[in-house]
Amino acid sequence: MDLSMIILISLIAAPILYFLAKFSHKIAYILFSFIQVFLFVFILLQKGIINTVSSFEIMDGLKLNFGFTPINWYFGSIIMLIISMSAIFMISIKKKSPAKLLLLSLVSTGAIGATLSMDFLTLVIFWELSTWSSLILIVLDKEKSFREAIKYVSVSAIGTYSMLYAVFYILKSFGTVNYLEVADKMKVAPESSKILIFVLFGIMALAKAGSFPLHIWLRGSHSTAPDEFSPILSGALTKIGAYLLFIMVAVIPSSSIFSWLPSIGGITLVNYVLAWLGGISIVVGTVMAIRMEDVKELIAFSTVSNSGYIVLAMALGGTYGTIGGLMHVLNHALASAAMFMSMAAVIHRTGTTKMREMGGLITKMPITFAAYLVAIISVAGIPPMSGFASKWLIYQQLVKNGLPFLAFAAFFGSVGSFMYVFKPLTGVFLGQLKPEHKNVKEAPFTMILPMSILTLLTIFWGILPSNAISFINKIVHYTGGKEIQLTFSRIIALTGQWDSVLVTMAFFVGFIIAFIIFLMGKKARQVDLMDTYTGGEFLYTAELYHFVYKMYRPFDRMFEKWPSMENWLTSLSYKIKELGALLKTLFYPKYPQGYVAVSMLTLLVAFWWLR
Amino acid sequence: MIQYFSIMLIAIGIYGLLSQKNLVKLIVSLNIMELGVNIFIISIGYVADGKVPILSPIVNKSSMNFVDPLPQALVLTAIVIGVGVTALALSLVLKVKESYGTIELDEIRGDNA
Amino acid sequence: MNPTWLIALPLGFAFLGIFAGKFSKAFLWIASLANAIISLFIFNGNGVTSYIIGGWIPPYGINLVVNDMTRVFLLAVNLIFLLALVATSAEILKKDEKMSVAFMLSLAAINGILLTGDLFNLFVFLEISAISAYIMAASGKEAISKFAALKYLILGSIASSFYLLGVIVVYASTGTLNMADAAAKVTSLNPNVLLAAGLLMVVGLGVETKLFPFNGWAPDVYANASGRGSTILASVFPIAMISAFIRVITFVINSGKLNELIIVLGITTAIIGEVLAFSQKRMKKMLAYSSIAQAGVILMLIGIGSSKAYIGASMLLLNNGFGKLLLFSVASQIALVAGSDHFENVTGVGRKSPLFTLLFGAGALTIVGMPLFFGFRSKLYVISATMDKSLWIPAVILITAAIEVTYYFRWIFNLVKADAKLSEKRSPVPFGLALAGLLAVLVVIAFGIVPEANLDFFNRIGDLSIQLSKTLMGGM
Amino acid sequence: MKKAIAALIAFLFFLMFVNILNSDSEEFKGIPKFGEVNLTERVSNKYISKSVSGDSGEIVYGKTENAESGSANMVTSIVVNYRSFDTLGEVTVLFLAATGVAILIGGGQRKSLAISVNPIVKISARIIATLLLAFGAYVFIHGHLTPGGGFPGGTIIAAGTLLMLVADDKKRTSKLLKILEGTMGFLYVVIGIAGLLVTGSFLKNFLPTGTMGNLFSAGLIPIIYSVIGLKVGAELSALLDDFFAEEGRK
Amino acid sequence: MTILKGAALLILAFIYTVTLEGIARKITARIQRRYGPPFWQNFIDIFKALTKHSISHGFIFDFGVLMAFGGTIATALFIPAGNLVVFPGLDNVFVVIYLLAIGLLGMAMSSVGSGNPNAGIGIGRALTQMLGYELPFLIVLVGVFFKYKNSSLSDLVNIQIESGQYNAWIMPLGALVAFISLLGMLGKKPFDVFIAPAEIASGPLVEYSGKYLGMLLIQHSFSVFIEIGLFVNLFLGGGRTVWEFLLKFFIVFFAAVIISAIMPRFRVEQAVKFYWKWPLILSFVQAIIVIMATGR
Repeated sequence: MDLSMIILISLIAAPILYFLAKFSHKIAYILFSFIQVFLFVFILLQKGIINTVSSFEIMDGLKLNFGFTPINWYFGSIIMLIISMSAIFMISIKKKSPAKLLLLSLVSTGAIGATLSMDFLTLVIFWELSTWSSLILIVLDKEKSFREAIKYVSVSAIGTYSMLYAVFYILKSFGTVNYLEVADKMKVAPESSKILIFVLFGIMALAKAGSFPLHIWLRGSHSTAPDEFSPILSGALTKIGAYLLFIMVAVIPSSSIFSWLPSIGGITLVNYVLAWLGGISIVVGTVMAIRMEDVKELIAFSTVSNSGYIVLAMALGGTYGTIGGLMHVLNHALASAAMFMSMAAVIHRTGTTKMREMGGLITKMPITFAAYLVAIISVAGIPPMSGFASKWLIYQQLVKNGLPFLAFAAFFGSVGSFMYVFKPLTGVFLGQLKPEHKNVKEAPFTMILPMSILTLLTIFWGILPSNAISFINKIVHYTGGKEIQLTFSRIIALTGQWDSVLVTMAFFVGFIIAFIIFLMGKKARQVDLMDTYTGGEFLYTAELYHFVYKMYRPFDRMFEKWPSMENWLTSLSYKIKELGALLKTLFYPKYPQGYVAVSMLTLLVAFWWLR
Repeated sequence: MIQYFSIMLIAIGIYGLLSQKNLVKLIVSLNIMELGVNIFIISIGYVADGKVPILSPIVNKSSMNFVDPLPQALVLTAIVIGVGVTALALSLVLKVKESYGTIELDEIRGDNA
Repeated sequence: MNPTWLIALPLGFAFLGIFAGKFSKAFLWIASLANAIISLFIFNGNGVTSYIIGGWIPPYGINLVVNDMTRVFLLAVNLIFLLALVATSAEILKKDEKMSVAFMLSLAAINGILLTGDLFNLFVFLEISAISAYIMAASGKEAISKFAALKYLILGSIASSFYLLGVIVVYASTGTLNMADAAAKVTSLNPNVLLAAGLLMVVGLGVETKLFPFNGWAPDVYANASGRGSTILASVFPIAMISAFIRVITFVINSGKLNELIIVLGITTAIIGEVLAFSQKRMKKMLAYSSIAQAGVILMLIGIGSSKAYIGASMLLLNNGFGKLLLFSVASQIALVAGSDHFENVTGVGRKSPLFTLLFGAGALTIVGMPLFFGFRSKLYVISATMDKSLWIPAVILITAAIEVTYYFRWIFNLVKADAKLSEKRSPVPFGLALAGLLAVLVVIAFGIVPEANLDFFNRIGDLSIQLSKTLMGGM
Repeated sequence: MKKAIAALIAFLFFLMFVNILNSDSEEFKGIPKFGEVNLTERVSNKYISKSVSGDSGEIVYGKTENAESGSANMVTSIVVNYRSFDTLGEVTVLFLAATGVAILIGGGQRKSLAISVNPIVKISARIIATLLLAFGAYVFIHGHLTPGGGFPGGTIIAAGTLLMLVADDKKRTSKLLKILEGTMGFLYVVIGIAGLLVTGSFLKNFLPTGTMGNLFSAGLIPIIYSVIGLKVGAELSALLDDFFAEEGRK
Repeated sequence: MTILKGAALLILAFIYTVTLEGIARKITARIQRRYGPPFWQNFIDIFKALTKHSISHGFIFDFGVLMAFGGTIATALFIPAGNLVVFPGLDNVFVVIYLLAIGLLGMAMSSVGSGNPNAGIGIGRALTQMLGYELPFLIVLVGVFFKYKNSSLSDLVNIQIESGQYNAWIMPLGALVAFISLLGMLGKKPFDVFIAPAEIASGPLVEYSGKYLGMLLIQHSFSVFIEIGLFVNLFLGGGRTVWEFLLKFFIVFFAAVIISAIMPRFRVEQAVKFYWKWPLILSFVQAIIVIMATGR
C-alpha cells in the first residue's frame, strides 16, 4: 500500500471515529486501537526499505514527501508502538469522549507524518498537526490543566515558528527542503546561515523534546493531560524532537559543517552548547523530579531529565554518543510510557494522583507494580534492563571526549533517578494500604496487555541490547557514521566491552544462591504490615505510617532557594501586557484627538522623510 | 491665491480637530476642513477667463473657453456627502449628550477598558 | 453576468425597504441571497473584463472592472455577508427594519468598492460603506457604542477628506479619474506630488483598512457594536477595503517609497495589534486588536507586492473573513448569554454549550494557523513571500504569531473551563449561528486540506498582480 | 502645549501642500498653476465638446440635435449622465445618512419650541413654504438648462419644510415622505436597470436627447433630476423632522 | 573453570570481609576504650541469625531480600582479587557500579515493603546521600578511564602493575576523593545517618530478623568487598597475587575504620553538601589535570 494512502487513511479515520464514537464509545475506541496497531505493524514491516513518495502539492512546487529510511523507520516504529499500545490501553479508560478520539487520531496522523517525512516542510506540517491536536487534548479532562496548557501553547508556538522560519529560510537559500539535499547544500552555505538554521532548529527540537530551557511546559501538561494520553505525550511526541535533533546532528552532520568553529573536547562549539543545554536539563529535571509530590509531575520531570540525556548524547555525536542517544530514545519511550501507563492504571482504580493518598497497592495490583518496577529500573539505568545500555554508551562517549562537567550532569541524572523513581514505588505500591483502597482490583486486561508488552520489550532489549543496537547500527551506517562492534551478547566500545547476557546470568546465579539460602532457613511467619516496630508507640491507622510526603525533605532544603525557571514565561507575559498598556496610552487614547494627531504626524513625517 | 486659502482652511480645520474639546466644535472643524477641500477642488478647475460651463443663448458654442466642469460636478457630490455625514454626526452627538450628559470630550467618562 | 446587478439589487431593495416596514428584513435576505448567487456566476470565469456604466467608455465614463482577484473577493464578500446574516439572525436590533436598509446599502457599497474602476466613484462607495459602518458601530446596546461611532466618524471623515484630496491632486495633475488611465499617467508625475497624493490616499484608506496609526477607532467600535454590526464590520469590510487599497495604492500610485512605508507600517500594526490583543480582558476587544494585527500583516504583504505576497494576502483576507465571522458572531452571542464578554464572565460558557467552543475554537485555530485549516496554508505563503523580501519581516511576523497563538488559546481554554457561577442552565446556540458557523468551519477546513491544484484561482491572483501593475486595468 | 502641537501640525500640513502646488513643469507633470489649466489634457475636454462617443462637431445652443448628452448645463450632463453612477451613490449617501439619523434619534414626539410663535409668522411661513416648494420644483426641472438641479431643488424644498417646522411646534412631516423618498430612489435604480436591460449598460440614456436648450431634451436627465429633487426634498425634510423629535416619548 | 573461580572468589570475599569486620569492631572498641567482641563474633551473628525463626511482611519483603542478595553476589563476581579474576576483560566498572545498585534497590524495596516508616526514612536518606558520594567518585573515574581509554577492572590492574605506577600516585587528588567517597559508600561514620540506630532504629534494617537479617549481613559484607575492592583495584593496582590484593584491601579497610571511629555523624544534607564542596571540586581538578596531561 502506498505510504501517503496510509497517512490519508489515518487522517480520514479521525472524523469517522468521531461520529462513530457519538454512536458507541466502545466500538470506536476498539476500532481506533485496531487502526493504530495496523499502522504500527505496517511501519514495522517496512524494515530495510528505502523509498520516497511525493504527493499533494501544498504550495506551488512544494509537495508532501514521505518515505522510509532506516531513520524514519526507527522513529516511526517507536512512536507508533507507543501510540498503538496506548490505544489499546485506552479501551477501558473511564472518561471517553468522541472529541478525544478525533484529536487522538490527529495526533497519531501527525506523528506518523512527521516521522516518515522526507523533508522539513512535511515534517513541520505534520508535527504541527500533532502538537496542536495534543494542545487541545490535554485540557479535556482536568480543571487546572488550562493554566498549564497555556505554557505548552506558547512554548510550542515558539518552537514551531522558529522551525517554520528556518524551513522557509532553507527553501529560500537552497531551493529545496529535502533532508539529504539540504545536507549537501549546507556544506557550502555561508557561515551565518548555518548558525541561524541550527539555532532555530535547535529551539524547535529542545522545545518539543522538553529540554532546558524550554522544558517548562512539561510539568503542567504531562501532569494535567488525560491519564491515557500522558504516555503518548511523553513517550511518543517528545521523541519527534529527538528525531529532528538526530537529523540536525547526524544527517546534516553538524560536526562537519561547523568545523570552522573552535571545538571543545573534540566536539564543535555548536554541539558543545547543545550538549550543555542537555546537561542542564538533566540536572534540572532530576532535581525537580525529586521534589515533586504528584506522581505525574514527577514522571514529567523525569522526561525532562531523559530528554536531556538524548540531547546530550546526540550533541556529543561520535559513534557511542549517537548510538547511545538513539538507543535512549527507544528506552525512554518504552519506560516512560510504561510508567505513565501503570500510573494511569493506578489512577484509574484509585482516582488520585497524589502519592500521599496512595500506598500498599502492590497486593492489589501486582502486574501493574511489576510493569512499573521494570520501567523504573530501566529509567535508572540498572542492568539488566535496556536503560543501562544507552547510558553506558553515553558514558563511553563522555569518557572518550574527556568532558568531566558534562559527565557530572549525566551521572547526576543517573544517580538522582534512583531517588525519584523510588518515591512513587514507595508511595504508591509499597507501604501501608489505605483503608479506602481495600477493594481496589487489578487493572483491566486491556490495560495490563500493553503494559506487559512494553515491560517484556524492556527486559528483552535489556538482556540483548545487541539486538536493538544492530538496527541502530544500520541507521548510523545510512548516515555515514561509524558503526559499533557487536557480537551476539557483547557490545564492544572504547573502554572495554560489556556482555549483557553474562551480567544477566550472573544476576540469576546470585539470585539462585540467595534463593537456596532463603529456602534453607526456617519458614518465616507472615504478619500484617501494620504489625511493625514502632518504638513502643501504638499506631492504629495506615495514614500515620505514611512517610512519602516530603520524603526527601533534607534534599529539598538544599534546592529551595534556587531560582525557578518555570516563571520566565509568566513574567514574559506580564512584560507583554505592560507593553500593551504603554502602547494603548500612546496610540489608542480615549479621545479622538490623540489618534488624529498621531495619524497627522505620521502623514507629515512620512512626507518630509520620503520626499 | 485662492488655493492657498483653501489649504489654509483645511489646516484650520485640522487645528480645530486637534485642539477643541467640544463635540459640536469638532464637527464644525470637520466642516471647515471639508469646505477647504471643496474650494480646493473648485480651484483646480479654474481656467483664466473661463466661462460658466452652461450653454446658453449668449454662451452658445462648445468651442468657447469654459472652466473645467468636472470638479464642479465632483464638488456637488462631496457637498452632499458632507451634509449626510454632518447630519449623522450631529445625531450621534445628541445621543452622546443623552447618555453622558455632556458634549465636552474630557467630561465623558466611559468604560474604555 | 453583469456585475452591476450586485450593486443595483441591494440598492433597489434598500430604497424599497425604507417604507416597507417588516418586509425590509425579508428584502435584506433576498438581496444578500441573490448577491451570493450572482457572485457565484461571476466567479465562474477568468481574465479581465470591463463593464461600462452609462454607456460612456472609460476614462470618460465610469466602468466596473472584474478581474481574477475581484472574482474571488466578490464571492467571498457576498458569501460571508450572507453567512454573517444567518449567523446573527437571532439578534434583535433596535429599529430592525431601518437597520436592514443600512445593511443592504453596505452590501451594495462593498460590491461597488470591489468592482469600480474609477477613483472618485470609489470615494462615493467608500463613503456609503463608511456611513453604514458608522450606523453599525452605533448599533450597540451600550451608550459607549455611540461615542465610539462618533470617534470613528470623526476619524473617518478626515480620512475621506484626505482621500478626496488625494484624488483631486491626481486629477489636477493627470486630468483623469479612471484608475487604469491614471495608473498609466502617474509615471510621468512629479515625485513629490505623487508622494503627497499617495500619502493622502494611504491615510484615507488606512483608516478603513485599520493600518497603524490610523486605526484608533477600531477597538472601541468592534467591541461595542451590535453582534451583526461587528461581525460584518470585522469579516466583510476588510476584504473590500483592502481590495480598494490594493487598487489605489499599489496599482494606481505604485510608488516604491510608499510601498516601503506600507511595509513598515504594516509590520508595526501587526506588532501593536498582537501585543494589545494579548493584554485585553474583553473578548470582542481582543478580537478587534487581532483584526488590526491581521490587517497589518495583509497590508505589509501588499506593500511587498510580489506574486506570492498577493496570494498570501488574499488567502489571509479570506481566512480572516471566515475566521472573524465565526469569532465575532460567537463572541456576540456569548456576550448575550453571559451578560458581558469580560474574561471572567465568559468562563465556562463553552462548557455549557460545546458548539460555542467548537465554532470559536475553529475560528481561532484558523486565524492562528493550525494545519488542516486555511490559516496554515496562508501562513506558509506569508512566510514564503516575506522571506523573499527581507529576513527580518518573517521573524517579526512569527513572533507576533506566537503571541497570537497564546492569547487565542487562553480564550479557548477560558471558554471551556468549568465555573461555579454558570451552573444553572444550558444556553442554547441559535440555529442560525450553528448553521452558518458550521458552514464557515467547513469552508476553512476545505481550503485547508484540498490540494493546491484546486486553489488555482489564488494563483491567478498572483499572476494578475504582476500583469496589472505593469499594464492598464482593462476597459480602455 | 496641546494647541501649539495642533498649530504645528496644521502648519506642517499647509507647508506640505505649498510644496506640491504649482508643481507642473516641463520635466514632470504636477498640479498646474491657478488658472493655467490646460483642459485638453483632461477628460473634461470631451464633456464640454460632448464627443466622448465620437466627434460630433461644434455644439451650438438651440441648434444641435441629438448630441450625445443633450444638456446645456455641462455640469448637469456630467452629474446625471457621464457620471450618473456617482450621483446614484451620492443619493444613496444622503439616503443612508437620513436613515441613520432616523435610527439614532427618529421616531419620537415633536419637540416643543421654547418660545411661542406668532400666528402671523405661522401663516406667512406656510405661504413662503409653498413658494419655496414651487421654486424648488422649478430648479430641479430646469436642471439641465440652468444652474441648479436636483440637489439644490430638493434642498430648497427642505428649506420650506424647515421653515414650517420652526414656525409651528405642532407640525410634523407626513409619513408619506418616506414612501416618496424610497420610491424615488427605487425609481432611479429602475431607470438604471432599464438602461441595462434596454442598452446593456447600467444607467445608459435610452431616450432621444432632443434639441439642445429645450425643456424636453437631454433624454433621461430631467427625469432623473426630478426624481433626485423629490427624493432629496423628502429626505432632508424627514431628516429635519427627526431632529425636531425627542426620542423616548411616543 | 569460571564457575570454580567464581565460587572461590565468593567464599574468599565472604570469609575475609566478615573477619575484617569482626576485627574492625574490636579496633573501634579499643579506640573507644571498650573491650569489644571477639573477631569471629560476626560469623556467630550471621549463622545464628540464619537459623532463627523470623517474620515476613509479604511477598515484596522476601523478594527484595533475594534481589539484594543476588544482585550483590553477582556484582562481587566482577571484582578481580589479585590473580583471581572471574571474567577477565568483561569487568567493566560501570557494570559493577550499576549492578551494585540493583542490590541497593532490592534492599530498599524490601525494607520499605515492610511498611515501617523508619525503614522508609532510612532509605530516603541513603538515596540522598548516595547522590552525594557517587558523583565525585564517578568524576574521578572519568579521568582514570580517559587516561587509559579502558574501564575494565582487570585491564586497569594489569596496566598499573606493568607500569608500576599506581593511580594513587599518578592522581593523588583523585585517590583522596575516591577514598572519601568510599567512606560514604561503606556507610561508615560520619556518613551513617541512614542507619542511625538510636534515631530511626537502624533504618532499613528495622524489620529484619532471622534468616532475612542473616542474608542482609552477608550481603553487606559482600558490598564492603565490592566497594573496597573497587578502590584497591582502581587506585592501588590490585595485586599480582590474591595475597597482595588482600593486603591492600586490609590497609584501606582499616584506614576507613579508624577514621570512622573518631568521627561524629553528619546530617544528610550536611553530608551531601560536604561531598559537593571539596571532593567534587577536587575531583574536577583531578579530572581536568588528567585530561590536559593526557591530551584529547
